Amino acid sequence: MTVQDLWLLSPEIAMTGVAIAIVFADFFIDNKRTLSYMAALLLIVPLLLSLNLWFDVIGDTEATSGLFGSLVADRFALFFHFLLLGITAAVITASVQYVERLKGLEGEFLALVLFSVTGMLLLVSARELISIYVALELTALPAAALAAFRRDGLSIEAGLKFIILSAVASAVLLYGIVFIYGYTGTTNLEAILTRLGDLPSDPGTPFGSYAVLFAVVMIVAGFAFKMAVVPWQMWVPDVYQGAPTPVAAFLSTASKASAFAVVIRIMYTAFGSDSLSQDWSGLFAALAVASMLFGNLLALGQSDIKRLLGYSTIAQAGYMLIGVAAVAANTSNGDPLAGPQGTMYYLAGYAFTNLAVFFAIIAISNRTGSNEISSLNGLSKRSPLLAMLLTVGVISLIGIPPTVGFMSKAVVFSAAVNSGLLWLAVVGVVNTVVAAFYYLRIIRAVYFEEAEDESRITADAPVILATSVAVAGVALFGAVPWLILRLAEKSLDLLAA
Amino acid sequence: MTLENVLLVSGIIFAIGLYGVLSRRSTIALLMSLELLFNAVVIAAVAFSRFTPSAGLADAGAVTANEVRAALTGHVFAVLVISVAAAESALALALIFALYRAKETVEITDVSEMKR
Amino acid sequence: MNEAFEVPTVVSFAFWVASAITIAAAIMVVTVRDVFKAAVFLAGSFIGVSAIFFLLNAEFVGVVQILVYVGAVSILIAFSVMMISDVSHGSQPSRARYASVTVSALVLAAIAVTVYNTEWTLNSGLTDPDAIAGLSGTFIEDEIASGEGRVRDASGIQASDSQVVQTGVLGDSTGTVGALLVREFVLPFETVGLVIVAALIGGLALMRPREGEPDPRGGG
Amino acid sequence: MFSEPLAWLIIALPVAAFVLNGTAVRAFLGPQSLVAGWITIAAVAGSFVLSIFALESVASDGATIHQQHDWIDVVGLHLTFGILLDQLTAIMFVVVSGVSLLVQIYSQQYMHGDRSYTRYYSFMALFTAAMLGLVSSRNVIQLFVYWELVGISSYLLIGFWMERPSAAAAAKKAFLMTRFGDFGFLLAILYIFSVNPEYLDIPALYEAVGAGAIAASVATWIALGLFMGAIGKSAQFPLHSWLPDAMEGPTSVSALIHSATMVTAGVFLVARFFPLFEASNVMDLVALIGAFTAVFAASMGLVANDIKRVLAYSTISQLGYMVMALGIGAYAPALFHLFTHAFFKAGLFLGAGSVHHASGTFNMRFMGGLRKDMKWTYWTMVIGSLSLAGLFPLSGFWSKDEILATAFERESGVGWVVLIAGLVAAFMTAFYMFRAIYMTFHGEYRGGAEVEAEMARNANLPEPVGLGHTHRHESPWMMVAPLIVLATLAVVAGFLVNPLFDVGPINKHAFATFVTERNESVFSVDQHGDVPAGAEESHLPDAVHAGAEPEFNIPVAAVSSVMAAGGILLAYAMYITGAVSPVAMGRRLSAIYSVLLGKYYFDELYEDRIVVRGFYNRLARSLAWFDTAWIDNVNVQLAKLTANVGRGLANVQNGQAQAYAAVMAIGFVVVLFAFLVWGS
Repeated sequence: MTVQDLWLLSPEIAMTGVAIAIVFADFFIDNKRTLSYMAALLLIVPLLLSLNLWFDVIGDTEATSGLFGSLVADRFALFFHFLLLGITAAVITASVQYVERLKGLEGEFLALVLFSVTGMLLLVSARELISIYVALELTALPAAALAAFRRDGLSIEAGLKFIILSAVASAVLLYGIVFIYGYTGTTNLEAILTRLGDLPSDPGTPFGSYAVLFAVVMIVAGFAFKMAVVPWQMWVPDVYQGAPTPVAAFLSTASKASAFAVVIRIMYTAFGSDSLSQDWSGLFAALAVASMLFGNLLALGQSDIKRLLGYSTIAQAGYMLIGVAAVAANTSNGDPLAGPQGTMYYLAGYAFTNLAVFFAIIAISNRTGSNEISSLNGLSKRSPLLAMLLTVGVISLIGIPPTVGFMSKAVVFSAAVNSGLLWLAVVGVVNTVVAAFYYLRIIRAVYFEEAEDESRITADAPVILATSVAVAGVALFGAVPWLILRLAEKSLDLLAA
Repeated sequence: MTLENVLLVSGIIFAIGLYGVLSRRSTIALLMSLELLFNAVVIAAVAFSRFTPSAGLADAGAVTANEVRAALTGHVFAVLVISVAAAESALALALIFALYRAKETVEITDVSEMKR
Repeated sequence: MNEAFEVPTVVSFAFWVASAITIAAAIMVVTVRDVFKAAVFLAGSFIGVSAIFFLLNAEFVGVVQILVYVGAVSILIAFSVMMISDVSHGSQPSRARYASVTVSALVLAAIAVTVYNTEWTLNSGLTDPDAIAGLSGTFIEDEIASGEGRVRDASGIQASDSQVVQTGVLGDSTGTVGALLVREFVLPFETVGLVIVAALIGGLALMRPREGEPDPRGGG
Repeated sequence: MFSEPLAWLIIALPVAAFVLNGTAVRAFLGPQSLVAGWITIAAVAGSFVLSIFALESVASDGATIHQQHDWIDVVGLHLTFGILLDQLTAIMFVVVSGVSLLVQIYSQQYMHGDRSYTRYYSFMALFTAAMLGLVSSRNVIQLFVYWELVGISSYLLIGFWMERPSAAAAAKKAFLMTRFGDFGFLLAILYIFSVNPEYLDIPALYEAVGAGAIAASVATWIALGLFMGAIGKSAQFPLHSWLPDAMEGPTSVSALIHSATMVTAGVFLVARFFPLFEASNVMDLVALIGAFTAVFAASMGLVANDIKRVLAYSTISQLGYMVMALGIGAYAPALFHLFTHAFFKAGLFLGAGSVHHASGTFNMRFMGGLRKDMKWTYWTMVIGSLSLAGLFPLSGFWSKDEILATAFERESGVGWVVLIAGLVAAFMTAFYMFRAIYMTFHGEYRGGAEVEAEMARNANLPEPVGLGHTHRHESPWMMVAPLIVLATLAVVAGFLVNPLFDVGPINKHAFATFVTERNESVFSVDQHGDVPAGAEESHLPDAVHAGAEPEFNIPVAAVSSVMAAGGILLAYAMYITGAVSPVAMGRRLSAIYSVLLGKYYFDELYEDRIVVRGFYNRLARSLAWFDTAWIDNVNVQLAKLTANVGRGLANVQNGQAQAYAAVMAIGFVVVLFAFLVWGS
């Protein structure tokens, strides 16, 4: 390990430091609100270190890798560093009130969130399959504990379901990794690409060989669990419903983003050759269709808003997968990275959107104590501000312009059209029409239903702040999409090189 | 003992573990089945280490230290997987205890309040 | 297959015995009604697996397997079974057996199809006696153990390193694995430490009683 | 030349009013601040003045296409936006901002005292801004953005009185049904994108169509998708049923929706892509859908008792007129009808609101005799109705006649269908409008909201929501003044099209000459916005050129006038004198008479006597039944089907973790074997 390695690893190291610092600060700080603010503010350190690396990387023609190739601090990783740290800061800010009510477990809650984020940072930076697996576990185990954190029946059920199913997914993923290792003799993503090029490939078999086919499907299945993609999405609605709302918000944005990041990295690095990408493009297209249909159809009948958002996140994962499926191999004139670029923009936009919705719900359920859609009835009178913020978020989820939800769909669909997947874009459009039905129920409850309890809802200032920031992002990045798209474009130019 | 046979043994243990995960009612027994899944993975990793070192080994007459390292990656993999699985089972046990305290049951079938 | 690389008959026989024991124990783990007995069979199965590791020249992994699984995990599970009193005698029989068998059989079929249809790059073409010794025997001679660190490039494979030399320091595969753990795989190795810490914090937080539980259905 | 910042300002002013009202006014001055109204009025007035300048500039200098700006410019995706200010845009600018301005002034009084006054005005400003943006968009995606904004703001306005469940249901229905149409629009955009992303720029698309670069089959598919969007927004069959329900919003909102914004967006869309439609094979379909809608909706207007519903069916029917006109290539007449219709329909709606203000109800069964108390409202509504019925020399006559004359000249099958549909619809329109006038303003006063509420109580029905105060008097001048302006416009606007002779500065066919100029100027502009030296030849078919405008066709005009007059007379005979043909109406005569004397008899009249026997009602009722039982039902059933499929799927989600694990494992195996079976 050299100084250079430490430097490349500095955001993750700092993140670990923050987590441990919070564990210890918990002993000394009695005002737990301060502790939350401290955790949110300390995120500046890894953020600054990531920024520093970003400016270091700009101008380099080759990815900056370290630790014997197991780590890479390229712009792709750093893009997700920014996103993940931003999400974390927002989630911690929004859950200040929730943390205060934990009574004795405040430090643990924050530390677990921070450990999970450390895992995500490692996940998006790792370029070696064993590291990726371990980092994945570092994100999953704290998440399972967090899901059970309310410690009532529903919450424990959520945690238990999450950890059991996550373990199954891990085992599947591991089997895939082992087969790749066995077939190519390495776990380094770039080396896998080289090896696969050297090894003989059977044109009649998908992916050129049974072992690679098996491994790719298993690896995709393992990550699809985290991405909430059909048919590995089963845990999502239950865990979202049972877990504390801040945790559900965290899972639906950060966990999903990091899983997409690592899938894009693995697919474009290890299996990025033209012949292979043809094959997995079809796989992702099929999974995208299944996810959109399943998520949208099941969301229609939900009455619990968190459960509804759980199904919604499955459908949204389907839209994002359209971008992953839109690989250049299918086209003659398309840009090789338009698809992942669209997915990155979508992920960022979705993070803003979904956080806005979840935060608004946190603010409301802090007061009403219910997660039924009917608890939103008459919200426009009880709190016009929250009603407005929630509405903007939902409008973005539906995909109505000029929000980021519309623009990101437009970008992803256009990438699909460019890579010859017009049919996939059409399926996506059909689904946006179906989705309007159930999202509209939220707006309807907010504006058009009578409230049983007419008393005003006054939300805690931090929640309002976090929600407003998220809503501002929804509006800003919808109106000025190139801000993120340019960033994503820059991030990607090293990935496919 | 050929590579295929060892992998088959690994596959059989994987399938047995999966059967346990799908059918056992007791969460503790379910946890044991999960450990079988991980063990199957570890067997496969070690088997690959033993039988299929890197592709480079096959065509080059001489073997280099790096290639030996590549071959032993499977062992490293095995050790790390075992450690992570142990941590995972510890947390899962904690959850099972919490479940027992909250609901006086450890049957996975009783943990199905949330559905549809 | 290279003569020198062939697995001795004794080892092969031992492998089949160990596999049979492991599989039998594993089947007992997932079928026996008494969870405590299942825990005992699990330990047996772990021991069988570690035997397989030894037979595959993976001494280090075998030792870790015994330490972690047999020594820690099985005991932990056994204790849990004893602490949750009604588990050992009141365990319900397995359910949906036929469906589960079908699904498991399908997965096994998928694995088998893959395994037998893949042309694995076996080291049958290997001629270098040192390499064969390093991979199949107990000892390898390697510069890694001498502590001369070499920097590898991003791909990590085609590095500028020399051949295995006879004059190196003597070491078995354990040494090499150890060196790998703190060099090439230091990142996952350290991360595992974090995983354990996180699991510990999570487990403690879930187990610890807390004063005045928050409103159990408090939205939040 | 009208500069680009000014064009943006037209849109930006109402947006600023929206933001200002939504934030500062609401926060500091409260939800009932009168300031909100003045802010919106001032902003829309500013837009209107600028729109006049824009029109003047286009009239003198021709169309301007402003520079396109990069919106998204990354690898793989290049989107632009910009202002396309041609004759079509200029006219729409003036109509939208002008009608909106009058509606805003009217609302100052009409919405007075509403507890969400500020919210009303901020949404109205947004609605206006979205429509103004829509008509000036240069890029298809940009157009779609505004298109959806129009949809969402209309959703919020239709459901404005949220305490009524029916308002919420109506808003949802409007949103979802138009969204169904948007689905076609989106598909069309995707298809354009897949053909060539450059064509998303509308001038580039015109150029490509002109150069024949787009094959007829491609144009057909794109046009079909666009037309589907238009069907949804403009409430054409079979996506029309949201519009009558949309009456649940405040009447002033209805006035805006039905005249200048929202529903005209669909007609505008077809007009905007008219060259593409011309190049496609869907024109006949457009004509037939329009013709069918015109008759179908008019027939349902015959039996409606709610004055706003009568007007709503009338709107659908008139939109059908415009669509069928576009379908037979009558570009200028269709636009002219849109133009005139905006004035008299807005006037009629505002008049209905004024009546409501006095009587507290929209149900014509409880009105009557209001003529004496509300002279201004009465006369303006009569003028609007005459214009809508298409009587000489009001503006409705000229625009309707242009369409019918064009259809006559076509001498094709579709032309005849359109002509007959147009005549039938004209007859029905005249009848139901004057039925409405007579029921509302003539005869005895039948009690208004109080009686309605009492009857509802007696019948154990929920009480209708009224304004509460029902003193019969003329509305305040702020409400009457817009009525007068609109009535005046309904009279004089017709002279712009005047096919007979030059009137002062206004030439014969002035309107048609103006709108068809667009072709030369727009087509001759390359994609970068620079106007090249030599103007290209127009690519629109000859029929839409000014020179080929249909000459005034006296037989057609005479027949249509007779139809209209016949409708009025029939209504007069039925509702005033009761002296309809004794042979045909026989026993019903005395029935009507007694019914009109005993005002509470109306229920029976409708449910029993006339409905059972009346020949026109039988048709109308069955069509109305078809509408609710089939068209609406199909939508409901579709929604149910989706929900049921979802519920079926949900059985997998049974809460059992092990079932979930099984699904995961099976999913993996299925994917793997799917690969093995279907190969790569």
